[in-house]
Amino acid sequence: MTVPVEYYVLLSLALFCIGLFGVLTRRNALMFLMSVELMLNAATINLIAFAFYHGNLTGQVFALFAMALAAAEVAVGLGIILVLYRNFRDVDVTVPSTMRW
Amino acid sequence: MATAFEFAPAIALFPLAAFVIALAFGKYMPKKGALAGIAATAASLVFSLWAFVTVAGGETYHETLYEWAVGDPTSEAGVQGIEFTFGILLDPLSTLMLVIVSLIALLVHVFSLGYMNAEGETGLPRYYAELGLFTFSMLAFVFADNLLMAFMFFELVGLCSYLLIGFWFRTESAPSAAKKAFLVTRFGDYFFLLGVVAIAATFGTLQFAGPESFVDAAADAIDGEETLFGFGAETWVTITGLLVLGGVIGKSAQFPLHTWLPDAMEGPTTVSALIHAATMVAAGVYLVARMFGYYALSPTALAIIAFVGGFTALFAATMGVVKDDIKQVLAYSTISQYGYMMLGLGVGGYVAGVFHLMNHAFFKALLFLGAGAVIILMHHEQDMWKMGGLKDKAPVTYYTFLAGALALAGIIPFSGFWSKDEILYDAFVLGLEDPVFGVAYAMALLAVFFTGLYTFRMVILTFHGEPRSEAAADPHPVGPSVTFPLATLGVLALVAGVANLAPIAKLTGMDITYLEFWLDGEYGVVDGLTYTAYTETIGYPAGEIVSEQATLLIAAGLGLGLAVAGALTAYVLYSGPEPVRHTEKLGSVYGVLRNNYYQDEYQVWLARNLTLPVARGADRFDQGVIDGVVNGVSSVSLFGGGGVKRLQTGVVTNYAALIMLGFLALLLVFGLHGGWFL
Amino acid sequence: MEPIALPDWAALGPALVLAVTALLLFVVDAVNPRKTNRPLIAGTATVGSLAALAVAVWYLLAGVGTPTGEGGRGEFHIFGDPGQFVIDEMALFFMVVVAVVTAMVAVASYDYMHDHAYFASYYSLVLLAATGMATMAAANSLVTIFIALELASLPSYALVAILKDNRGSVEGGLKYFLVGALSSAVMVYGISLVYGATGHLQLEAIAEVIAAGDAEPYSGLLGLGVLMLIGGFAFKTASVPFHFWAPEAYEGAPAPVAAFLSSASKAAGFVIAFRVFTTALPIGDLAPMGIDWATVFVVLAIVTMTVGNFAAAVQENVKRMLAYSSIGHAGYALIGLAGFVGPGGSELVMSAAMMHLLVYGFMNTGAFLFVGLAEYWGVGRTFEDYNGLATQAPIACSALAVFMFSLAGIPPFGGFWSKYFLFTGALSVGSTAMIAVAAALVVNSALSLYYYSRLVKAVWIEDPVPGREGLSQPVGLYAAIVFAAVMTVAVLPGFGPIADAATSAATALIA
Amino acid sequence: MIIETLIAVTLVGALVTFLAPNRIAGKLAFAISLIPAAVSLWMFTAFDGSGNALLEGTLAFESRFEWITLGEYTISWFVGLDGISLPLVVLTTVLTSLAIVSSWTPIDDREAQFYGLVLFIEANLIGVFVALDFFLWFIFWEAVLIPMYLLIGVWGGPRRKYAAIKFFVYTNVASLVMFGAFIALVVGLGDAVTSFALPEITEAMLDGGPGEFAGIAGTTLTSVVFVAMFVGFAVKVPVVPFHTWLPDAHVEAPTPASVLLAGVLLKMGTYALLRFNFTMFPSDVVSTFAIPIAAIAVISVIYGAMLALAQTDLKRIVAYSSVSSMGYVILGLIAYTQYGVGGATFQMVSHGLISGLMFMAVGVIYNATHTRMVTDMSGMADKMPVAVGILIAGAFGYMGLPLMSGFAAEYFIFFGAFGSEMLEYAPIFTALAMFGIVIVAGYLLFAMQRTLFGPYRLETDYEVTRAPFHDVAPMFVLLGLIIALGVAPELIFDMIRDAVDPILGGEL
Repeated sequence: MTVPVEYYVLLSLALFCIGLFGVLTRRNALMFLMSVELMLNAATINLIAFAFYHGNLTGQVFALFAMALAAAEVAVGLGIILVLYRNFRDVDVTVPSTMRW
Repeated sequence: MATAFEFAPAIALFPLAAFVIALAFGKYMPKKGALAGIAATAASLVFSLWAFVTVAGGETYHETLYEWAVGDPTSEAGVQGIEFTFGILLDPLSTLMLVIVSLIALLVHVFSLGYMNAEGETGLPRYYAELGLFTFSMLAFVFADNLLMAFMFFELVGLCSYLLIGFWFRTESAPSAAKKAFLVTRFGDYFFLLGVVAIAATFGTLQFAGPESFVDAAADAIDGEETLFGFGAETWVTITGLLVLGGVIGKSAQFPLHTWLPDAMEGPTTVSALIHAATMVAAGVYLVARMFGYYALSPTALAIIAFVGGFTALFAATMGVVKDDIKQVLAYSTISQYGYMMLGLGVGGYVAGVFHLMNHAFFKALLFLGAGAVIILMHHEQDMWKMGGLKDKAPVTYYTFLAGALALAGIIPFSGFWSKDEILYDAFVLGLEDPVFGVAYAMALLAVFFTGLYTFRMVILTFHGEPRSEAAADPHPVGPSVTFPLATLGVLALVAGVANLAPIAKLTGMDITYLEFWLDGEYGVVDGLTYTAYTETIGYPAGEIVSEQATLLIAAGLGLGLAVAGALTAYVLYSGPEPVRHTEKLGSVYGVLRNNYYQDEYQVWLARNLTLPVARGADRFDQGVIDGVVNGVSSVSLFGGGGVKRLQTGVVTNYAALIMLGFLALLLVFGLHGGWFL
Repeated sequence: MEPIALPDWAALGPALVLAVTALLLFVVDAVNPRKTNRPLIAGTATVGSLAALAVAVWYLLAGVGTPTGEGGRGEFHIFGDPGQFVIDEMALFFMVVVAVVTAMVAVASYDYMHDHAYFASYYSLVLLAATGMATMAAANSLVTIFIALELASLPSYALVAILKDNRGSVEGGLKYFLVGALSSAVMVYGISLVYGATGHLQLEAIAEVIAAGDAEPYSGLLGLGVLMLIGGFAFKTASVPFHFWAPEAYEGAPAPVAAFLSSASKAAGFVIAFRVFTTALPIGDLAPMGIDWATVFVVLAIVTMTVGNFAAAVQENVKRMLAYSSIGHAGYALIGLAGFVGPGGSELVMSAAMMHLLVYGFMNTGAFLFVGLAEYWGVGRTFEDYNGLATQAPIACSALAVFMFSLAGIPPFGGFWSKYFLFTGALSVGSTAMIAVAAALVVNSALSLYYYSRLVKAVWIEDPVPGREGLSQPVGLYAAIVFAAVMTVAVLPGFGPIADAATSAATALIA
Repeated sequence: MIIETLIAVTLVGALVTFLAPNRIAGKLAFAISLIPAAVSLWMFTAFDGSGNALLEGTLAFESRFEWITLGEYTISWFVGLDGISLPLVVLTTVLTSLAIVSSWTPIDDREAQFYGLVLFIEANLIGVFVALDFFLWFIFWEAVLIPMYLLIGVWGGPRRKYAAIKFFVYTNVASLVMFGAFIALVVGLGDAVTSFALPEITEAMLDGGPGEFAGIAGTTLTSVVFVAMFVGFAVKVPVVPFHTWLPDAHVEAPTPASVLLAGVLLKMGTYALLRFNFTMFPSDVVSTFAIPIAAIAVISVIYGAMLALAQTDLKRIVAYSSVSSMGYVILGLIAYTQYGVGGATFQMVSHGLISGLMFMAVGVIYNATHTRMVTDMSGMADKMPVAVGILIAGAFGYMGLPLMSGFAAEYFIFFGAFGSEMLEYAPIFTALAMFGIVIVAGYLLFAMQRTLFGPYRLETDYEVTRAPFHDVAPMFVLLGLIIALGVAPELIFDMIRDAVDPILGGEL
């Protein structure tokens, strides 16, 4: 049985929106990061589904790359969150707002 | 053999050289530059006389010497190809005037030795330099062969009078008077320049004489019934003529631009002599005579000239009656006398006008230098009520002054009588035909009485009676440099009338109207610039009573009688050791006269209470509105910037939200527009 | 003389040189981790970036990218033909920009980062980011583009936050990172949608599918994808609405890093935008489908320059002012893409944008480096703190005046050409929309004059702050600043080659 | 290559002076500035051009080579002189030399930078007048802003910062507007032009004009561009209502900057108007706007003079009178006659000399008294007779005294305007504008009376002494030039006319 590609797209779109919702509402830096990862994964779902749909592997390869890059991004992100905590004693992303306007 | 005409430019250039020398080296020279000036004006006089004699020998000179600005006729149609040049026109009128001007200038220079040098003035090099420049400008103005050159030197004359009137710049009043002189005449010159521009733009030439002259061009235009600048040719000639007349009215101190002249007495008296007799003020009337052919084309313009002249003559004479300062009296007399000249020219009496111009130059220079001598005598006191009894202590001064006064008042046989009589006669015969001129004549005639009155009031208060101050009792002596010019001019004031004894000629039939012959081209002549030619152009009718001789006698009798009446009135009122002022008899009229009919007041009001507030208002408008808009734009921009930067709240969650909002906005706009959601 | 025949992959030389240098720096640091040989490290980085520059220039001169028909060597494709990477004139042009900026930053950082504990790491990160940017210039597929972009971004996040004890640095890094992560998520999603609509990630292949009309049924999908791609580029170039990170990241970051990001990173963002939109998404095919991305760029250009300049005009902090001005300049450069709104002249306006990015590489880097110098001196951060610096440091302040006037587009400095060419190009397109852009340029340019000259006023006109100590002259910073200034001036007379290169790059790309 | 040498020498001189020790900078700058002055005077004598530079005239000292290729267009280094530009170049070089001397006294801080900037501005001013390629010209045009901004900003008076930024931004906005309009025009001309060389663009303009641009018809485009460029230049000139930057700039600027600002910078605007609006556009386009432009001219003259009348700061008076004088130039240009346009060009030179002289004289008095307020001073003639004498001469020059250049210029303009065929109601406009000569006399005489004459009563805690020789010497030179041009306007009017004639011919 083949699931039509539209469903995958809807799924990914939903995932993307969930991630986005998290980005907009979560104040914890880690949660923010995880929400972004959700959005990335939404894209990955798309890529794989479309690769399947188009019958070429480019999308799947790119999905692998995307995952790897997401991991790297998390690594850098965690580092930054670490120094954030060191400086602000908090991981709330709304706290560092000394620079504005 | 060199002719006089080849040296014509030198007539003007000598004083210019004197100007440069006095300015640069005057400090180091004996007499502080006076000698340079005297030498230069003497040389000018010699060359002027030479030119005069040459003209008398039947030659004239009209040559373009220098191209000031040349239009390119090949590329420009019509008048834009005009050339503006400097040239010299030596005809009977200009050579006569050259002689007068250089003579008076020479005498003023000589007199200055006694008046300025002897008094230990500072700034003498400046004084002599400015005198030199003044003489230069006037001489160049006189022999100018075109209107633009005339205008240019006319303006320079104005500059020099500004400088000389303001010679004592450390006082408050002299600079103010100088400013007023320049400003008021400048106002007139504005019209003059407009007239020059208009004439040049209309006819493509500014020459006074010759076939290329604007006078001929205007005559052709009138004959051809052309339309110029939307007007009929004659109307346009009238308009342009009147524009030029604006300059004349300013310079010759005619109503309503006469207000500067009395104030100009703030300058040294020698300067006043020069200004009144031969340069600044004379320039205006001379200009009318110079381009008389043009005015002759426009009866309207002539009528206006005559009327302004007649009115000014009376108007100024009445004011002269109540003045206490000897120079003030003379100043108003100048205004009045130039009114006569204007009247004379306005009624077509070209010879009469020029004749009076000449005579006036002599006797007014005499009177001013005499007044200068009096001021020396009086240790620089100018109030006539503090004088008196100088007759015996300074006989030369007294008799020469008296000669001048008699000439001014127009008492036979002094020169003033002959010329004034001729003017009045010309006005009279015309007035019989035309009521406008009749009114002008009536005013001028009435002025004769006042002239006699103020002249002899001045003489009596100054020289007769008892000394009314210590200075008058013990006058400062005067030297030969003072008396020599006085004597020279005194003789001239007496005999200059011989030049044109028109009444006698008419009564006896003798050919002794030399000046008329002179100006009518009996000797040297430039085509079209003759009395006869002018008279033909004007074509005024001449009325008469019974016969020409009778008319002549009536006119002369009226004039002389009124002058004598005026003189006698003065004698009655003011003679005696302790004269009284008689001011209360005039009642409120005294106030009006004393305040010069409030002419100054309204002009000052125009400047101070009208122009200045308008200027301040404009300034406020400029600062507030125009600049306000400029500054407002910058303030609004910065305010906008202040708003924009508030978007940057510093909270990263807000950023995410704003990014998404912006993205959604783009998506909605372009998605809907591009139909992606269908 | 025929140069030695190189393998095809060598066409990516500049990027490879940068990558090798980055690795070399790791090695140098690893040899003796206890002791940091600062001159060696900084020297290696500088030499490496200069070598990359030399290679790029050499390739350009040797005719790489110039069509073979015109005596050049043509474009080089790597990993297929058309490949995942393409080395054409535009790629080399932007590699030059990246390499030059990297070199200046490397020199300047020697002084600025002098006391920093992770000196070698810093340089490695800079060169890694530079590698990413250089790769971006050559990337010819959405995959490589995304990878290169992340390769440039990830070190950048770290670089911004590298002053670990500095709250500003960390805060800037955090914001940069979070917005960046969000943006890359959006971009990847966009890529996935484009892939879904066309079935390809390689740019030429995408273009073929679109040209064949096979993407017609998915126009909504494609449109959303394109818009999301725009989002990704907008982040990299600091364009509205993805610009929010920029003021804080630039303000908080060490000044050389800010210089690096605002010049090189921005240029790299533009190069992928140029390539993607001209190669993969030709406006001629997309506009009929309702995907009128040129108009999007018209709007973005106007809004970006306006937001950047208006906000910059009211800043008190110099670095922040420069940050906003950087946003404003992104708006200017966006005109290069807005020019595709037609009817003609898009080559001209795009080449003008490229020129602007090159000149901007000098003048903006120089300006940020001057801020770095001021931070090195410790004179403070606001305009008032800069008052009267010219009396103590005339040379550096002269250079600053050059940068400011050049940024404002006043001759005789290089910024003049590019800004007015952008203006010229915008008008030469000949559409009403571009007249609006030009009008916005006028307004913004005037405003920018105000705040740029304000900085000149502070250093040159105002009286010096009393009690300021004598100012040292750090060699590295000075060298970089003076070099930037000299280049800013020198490109005015020598603009011919730059204009030629940019023009032919743009022409080749659009053709 | 002589023009290149001229500019290069000045630029290098600027750099050298900038780096020289402060102590010798003034003398050094003067020595350097003599080179361009001498070269330009030599060019004046060796001038062999004819016709108008934009209208197929023969250029003197022409030099042209390609510089940058921008799409279909080439940008060249293209310089040359014709009868309009040469007098302005000479004016620039001479005035700069004199301005440098006149700054020896007042400038006592950061001299090297000051004189370096002055020389830098000179190089760019020369460039503005010699450039015949639009971009090249525009570079010089804009580059003038920087040194002037700094001259006002660093060495100016109390409100110098406000004045400097206002000058900078205001005139730059105008340039941007003008630039945009011009580019639109060039684009509209389409294939007819392939370079930014002004002669080529002019030819294309007169040979059919632009086609459609961005949906705007060619004729409309021409009109819009004409107006936009006029406005752009009007700010620089400046004419009312775009003049408000000028008084501020003048009042705050140090004397030499004022000299250059009034003497040369304002002429850039009128020069550009002449070159662009009145040469490049066919006469029927110009005539469409004749009445509004003439009205602006008259308003500038009268309104500017009225503003001057309300001022009490000597510099402000001269500044506003510059607005007034520039109104005459506009009037002369719109007259579109030989004397009108030629007179306008003559007025550029003449006003450059006279306003330069006036600012120097005011500066000398300010150096001695440290005040410029009319209300504060009295009887200055007593203390500084020579300087005051020259000030008086300059003031009369300003009033248009015959035998000084101002009269020649104004007379040419009035004559040219009165008989203008292009301008309806020309006599009325002329008469209105001419009234300016009365008002100018009014405010200058008032100011002179108050400040120079009367008893001396300025209270200072030091002795006010005569100005040193090097303060008055430049003024003498200027006065000499003013009188020379007044007595013999043909010195330059000849070549001006030669260059102006082709404009009025209309056809090539």
